[in-house]
Amino acid sequence: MRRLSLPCLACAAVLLANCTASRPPGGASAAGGDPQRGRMLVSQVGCGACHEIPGLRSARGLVGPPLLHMGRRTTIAGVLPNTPESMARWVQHPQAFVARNAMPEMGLSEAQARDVTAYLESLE
Amino acid sequence: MSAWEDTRAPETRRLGAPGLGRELEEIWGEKPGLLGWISSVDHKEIGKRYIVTAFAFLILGGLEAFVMRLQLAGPELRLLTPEAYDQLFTMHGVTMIFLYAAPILSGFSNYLWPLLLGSRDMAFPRLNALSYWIYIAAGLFLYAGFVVGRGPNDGWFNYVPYADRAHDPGINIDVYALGLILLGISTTVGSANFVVTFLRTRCPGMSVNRVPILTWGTLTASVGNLLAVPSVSLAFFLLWMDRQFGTHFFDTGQGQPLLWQHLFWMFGHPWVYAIVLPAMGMVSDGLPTFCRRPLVGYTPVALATVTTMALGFGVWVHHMFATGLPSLSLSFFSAASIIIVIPSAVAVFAWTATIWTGRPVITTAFLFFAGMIVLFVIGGVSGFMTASAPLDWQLTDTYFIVAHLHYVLIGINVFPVVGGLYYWFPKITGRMLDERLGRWNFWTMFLGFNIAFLPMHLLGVLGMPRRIYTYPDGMGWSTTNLIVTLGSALFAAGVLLLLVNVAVSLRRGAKASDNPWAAPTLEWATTSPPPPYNFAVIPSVASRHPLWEARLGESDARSRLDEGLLLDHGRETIATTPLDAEPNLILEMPPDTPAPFLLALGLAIIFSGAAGHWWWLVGLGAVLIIVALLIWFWPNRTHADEPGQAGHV
Amino acid sequence: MASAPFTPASPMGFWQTFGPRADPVTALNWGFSALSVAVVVIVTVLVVAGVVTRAQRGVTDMAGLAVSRPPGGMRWIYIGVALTFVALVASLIWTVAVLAAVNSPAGRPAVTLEVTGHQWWWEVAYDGGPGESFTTANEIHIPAGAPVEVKLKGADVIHSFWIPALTGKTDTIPGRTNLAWLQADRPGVYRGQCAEYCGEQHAHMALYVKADAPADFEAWRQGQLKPGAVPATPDAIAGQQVFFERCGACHTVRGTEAGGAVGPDLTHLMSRTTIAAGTLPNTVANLSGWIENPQALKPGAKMPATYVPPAQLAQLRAYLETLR
Amino acid sequence: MSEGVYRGQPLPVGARGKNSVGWWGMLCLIATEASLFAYLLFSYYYVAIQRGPSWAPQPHPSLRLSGPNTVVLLASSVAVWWGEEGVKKGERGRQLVGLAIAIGLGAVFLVVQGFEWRAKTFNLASGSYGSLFFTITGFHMAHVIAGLLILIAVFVWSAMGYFNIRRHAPVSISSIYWHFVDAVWLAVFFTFYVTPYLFW
Repeated sequence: MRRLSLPCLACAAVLLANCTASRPPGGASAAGGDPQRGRMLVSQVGCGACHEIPGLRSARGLVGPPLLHMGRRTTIAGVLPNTPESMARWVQHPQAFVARNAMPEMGLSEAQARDVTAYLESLE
Repeated sequence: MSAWEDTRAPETRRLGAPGLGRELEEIWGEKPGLLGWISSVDHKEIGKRYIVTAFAFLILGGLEAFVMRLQLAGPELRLLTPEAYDQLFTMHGVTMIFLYAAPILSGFSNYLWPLLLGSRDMAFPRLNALSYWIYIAAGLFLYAGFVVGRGPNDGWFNYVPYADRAHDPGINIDVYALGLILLGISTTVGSANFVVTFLRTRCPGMSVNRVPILTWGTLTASVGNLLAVPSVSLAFFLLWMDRQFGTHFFDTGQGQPLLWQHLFWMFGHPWVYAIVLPAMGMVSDGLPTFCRRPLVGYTPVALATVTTMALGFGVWVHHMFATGLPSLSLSFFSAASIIIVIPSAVAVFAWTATIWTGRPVITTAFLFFAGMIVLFVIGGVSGFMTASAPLDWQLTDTYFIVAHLHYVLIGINVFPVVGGLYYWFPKITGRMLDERLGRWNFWTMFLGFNIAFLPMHLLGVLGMPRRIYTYPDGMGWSTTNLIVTLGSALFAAGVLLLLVNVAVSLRRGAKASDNPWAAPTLEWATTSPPPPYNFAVIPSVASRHPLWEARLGESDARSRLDEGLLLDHGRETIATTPLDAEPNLILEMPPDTPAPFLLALGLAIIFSGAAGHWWWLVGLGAVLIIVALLIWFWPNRTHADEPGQAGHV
Repeated sequence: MASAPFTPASPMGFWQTFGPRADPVTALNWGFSALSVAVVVIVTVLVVAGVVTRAQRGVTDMAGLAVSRPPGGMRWIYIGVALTFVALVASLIWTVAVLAAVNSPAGRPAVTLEVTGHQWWWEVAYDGGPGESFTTANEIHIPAGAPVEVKLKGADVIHSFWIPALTGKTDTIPGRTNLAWLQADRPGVYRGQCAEYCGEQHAHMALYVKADAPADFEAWRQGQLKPGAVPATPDAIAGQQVFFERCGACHTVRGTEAGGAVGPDLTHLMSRTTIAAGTLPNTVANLSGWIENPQALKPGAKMPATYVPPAQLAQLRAYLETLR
Repeated sequence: MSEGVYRGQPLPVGARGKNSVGWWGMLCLIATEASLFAYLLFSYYYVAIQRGPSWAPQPHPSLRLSGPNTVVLLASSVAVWWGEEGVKKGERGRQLVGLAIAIGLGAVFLVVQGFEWRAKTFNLASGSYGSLFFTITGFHMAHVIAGLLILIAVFVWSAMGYFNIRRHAPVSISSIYWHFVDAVWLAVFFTFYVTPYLFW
């Protein structure tokens, strides 16, 4: 029964909730952005509406792929190699690479895109 | 047994006479085996079952609460789905209010009343058993839905139109409606029993101004229940009709959604007093024992008990201040709700004066009773704040209310009950609870409770609504919620200590004497635990504290505990006049019988059939009920020998 | 926007309020709180001091303990109840005075609006007579410094309208109309939330009152009166067709064939700062995720997952972004 | 006050009229049932006031059947009382006749109520008036049926000679219940059949 497992789930969830805050390390990354600022941008822009993003409690979207292990993936959207440069370009102009795909143009600036990339690359 | 007689002058006997009690043991003892167990009508047996069952529900409700606290420990947690959360908070409320708070007091009162009143049993022992069996049937019925994920999910006050079939089509609400009607039968039957017991089966000399305050509390609660429970049973019946047969009582358009709220709170508010007044009575009786003096202000406290309930019937609208009522009505119900503080103040100052003018002995029971006074005042002042209509517009439906109602229900129910357990455990089991563990028990519960619930007032003022399964960050609620969750864990640990203490002491606790606290009232005049017949001879009393008369040097009051009526021609006790308690009848008490169990089983089957629309099951239950009633009312042969009596009615 | 608008330090708190409907109640709150804290402190001190000073220590067996009946206890009850009574009567008088003070606004309401609680969002209708009426959702604009009358209705179940900084709760009950009023003394954004349990997403049923300077309010009102924008780009034109097919049965865009009355009016969607009754900021990303699968973000919400194919989603977005 | 001391006088054994605990138990039952009907009638008046005069069906409910039927039910109460006085005087025949008349009149009441129900143009689910009318009168009829079953049981026990001049607690207990059921009808009758003429 689902309900019987609730207390166990509960304990697990609390443990998880407490360790998430320490996830993204500070400091600059290969992309030259700040992962902390990137994390804030990701939550402000609303990436979580479509993606499940580890470390962001409100990111529970089921539209796009989950961004689990984004730092270790080899391609972006199946078309770009997962390098900081291409990631920064992708989050700025996804429609330029794959026309009419579901991901909207975010209107991010160059610097913001680097921050977001830094955060995503930190998701080991 | 001797042949039936019309009148008799009962024998008077002195305690210590050889062979006294052996025959009574024979007459009153429980038969062995499962059949004997389900047939027992002994109030002590039923009282213990009530207490154990209610505690089991307390722990279930506590686990539900703890899971909710984990979900709310931080913003946007995803431990529970919204639907799971809704069922949890509803079942938590239903469990604590209906399956714990009232039954635990019924349990203590059932166990204690005949002992306090110097009687051998309640006035209607079989109704007593019936009330317990229906209670547990209703509890299982309500939980049956929850276990399969179809528990009630509209909060314990179940507002329509959300509870309509149109908005909540599952069986969830039907289970709740039928379960509460079933439980209402149990409450009604039990209440009638308390009222008649109070009026008729006190021992000679125990006039109404000499009964312990606990009996005033339970009597008041019972009268309140008799007058209030029909309202909620009716409301749920009408709702069930709306859902099943398309009637128009509460639906939008034809019906009146607000009618539900009126009916619910006309019941709900008196009910709140019904689940605290007996517990306040426990404090009024227990505290003086440890303060080594009689309660200050017996008469004002007894009157305050009754007054609280009487006023309690006139304040239901304060639960509905935000429904858009006219100003005049708001003023009136605010005034009534504010004035109801007065009788509570009487009790608080009576207890405080008892401490100050007494010489308290600090035991665990005393700590729980004294701690209760503080919690009572906190719950009281927050209630006073919500009594003011304009202020209630801000406070209602926030965590301020959650804090308030927990200070009332845990502070004024759970704390006295745990104190009562420490106080009466030796009488019930013959063993003492461990005092050292008891101190730990009190302080973890007291601190845990306050850490968990005091900050909720702040959450309320910061605007956190109740009954939300999650909340966004940035509202200023996150840290406080984490503290609340940690406090609730400490409180849970305190309750766990209590369970450990009970488990250990049951086996290895120090043996208790008949009167380990040197207490004043009649339950301490018999052995620990008491024999099945309670008293070998019926005592007669001449004061409020029959066991303290010598210590207080009261020469004019002479209760007689060592000599009294024998009454051994079958199960008998004495019935007395309602006010002065003069003996006027030898009351014949019924034998053990499985009829109450069968009747409750029949009712449970009928209600299950109604919930699932299995009408054949309803028929089966009805047959069972007829069989049970036949057993119940079958004319008594010994009486039939002599024309003129058709058994017990 | 030059600078961020004023918001209360605690978005939902009511220890500090910003309008004449709430301020007398806030004073009452502080007064009653002070009295309550005082009572709790006094009784706690009395109980603790009584226990500490009067306790018999070192008792191991109570059997031999003496019992006595010292006089003087009743005085506690007389004095205690008398003081309580005085405090209660004073509180009652204050309560009635506050009730009278907040019963109705000082002047005629500058705006009358009708707020309807839905599972789980707020419909807001401005009734200014023919040609002057429009409907929006979840965000109420009012002119600062003027009283506003609010007619409250319930569409399905009972909800409760509550803007802590401006007014206490009034229930929205199906089948009846309740009246409330509010007034914000200064421009700003004041958060509110449904306060009566109303089902699965009771937790996500926020609303915002935006008090504008009178000129700003009038500009906003004029904007809202206009019908939905006519799309100009090819993507937006295609998106409008998608909207008609996929969204129009439930949502309205005034001036178009989309006239559904189940969900919020989207004529000026992009003028609102949040979507889904305060659940998410109104960003293009959130809008995309929401349209595709609201159930992941607000489980139980009445809007189904649409699963619009990616290409159409991009067009739909292009159209929605024109609804300013 | 005698201070409750027992002085050795003989005491009656077992149930005895209004002294029996059963009598007091019945008073409790009546108190709670009376509350039930009070809440039912409250519901009626609440809806009536909220909905206004146009709510109840026109024309006002007819007194043609219900008026005489009220008299029938009251007469049955008198018969029960007359029979109870019989058993108190030790006249078993008079008691049986009284009970038989009461049972007969109660049955007549039920049948007439059946006709009254059938004549209605609305039903349980057609509107809130119909829901209230059929539920409240239905609750009352259920109580009449329960009362009749109790009276029949007492009749049988009386015929079998279980009661005598000193021992007849069940007779008194069932009588008071029957009087209660009749009194409730007066309140129901006043609510449905009289108030519309008075106030609307």
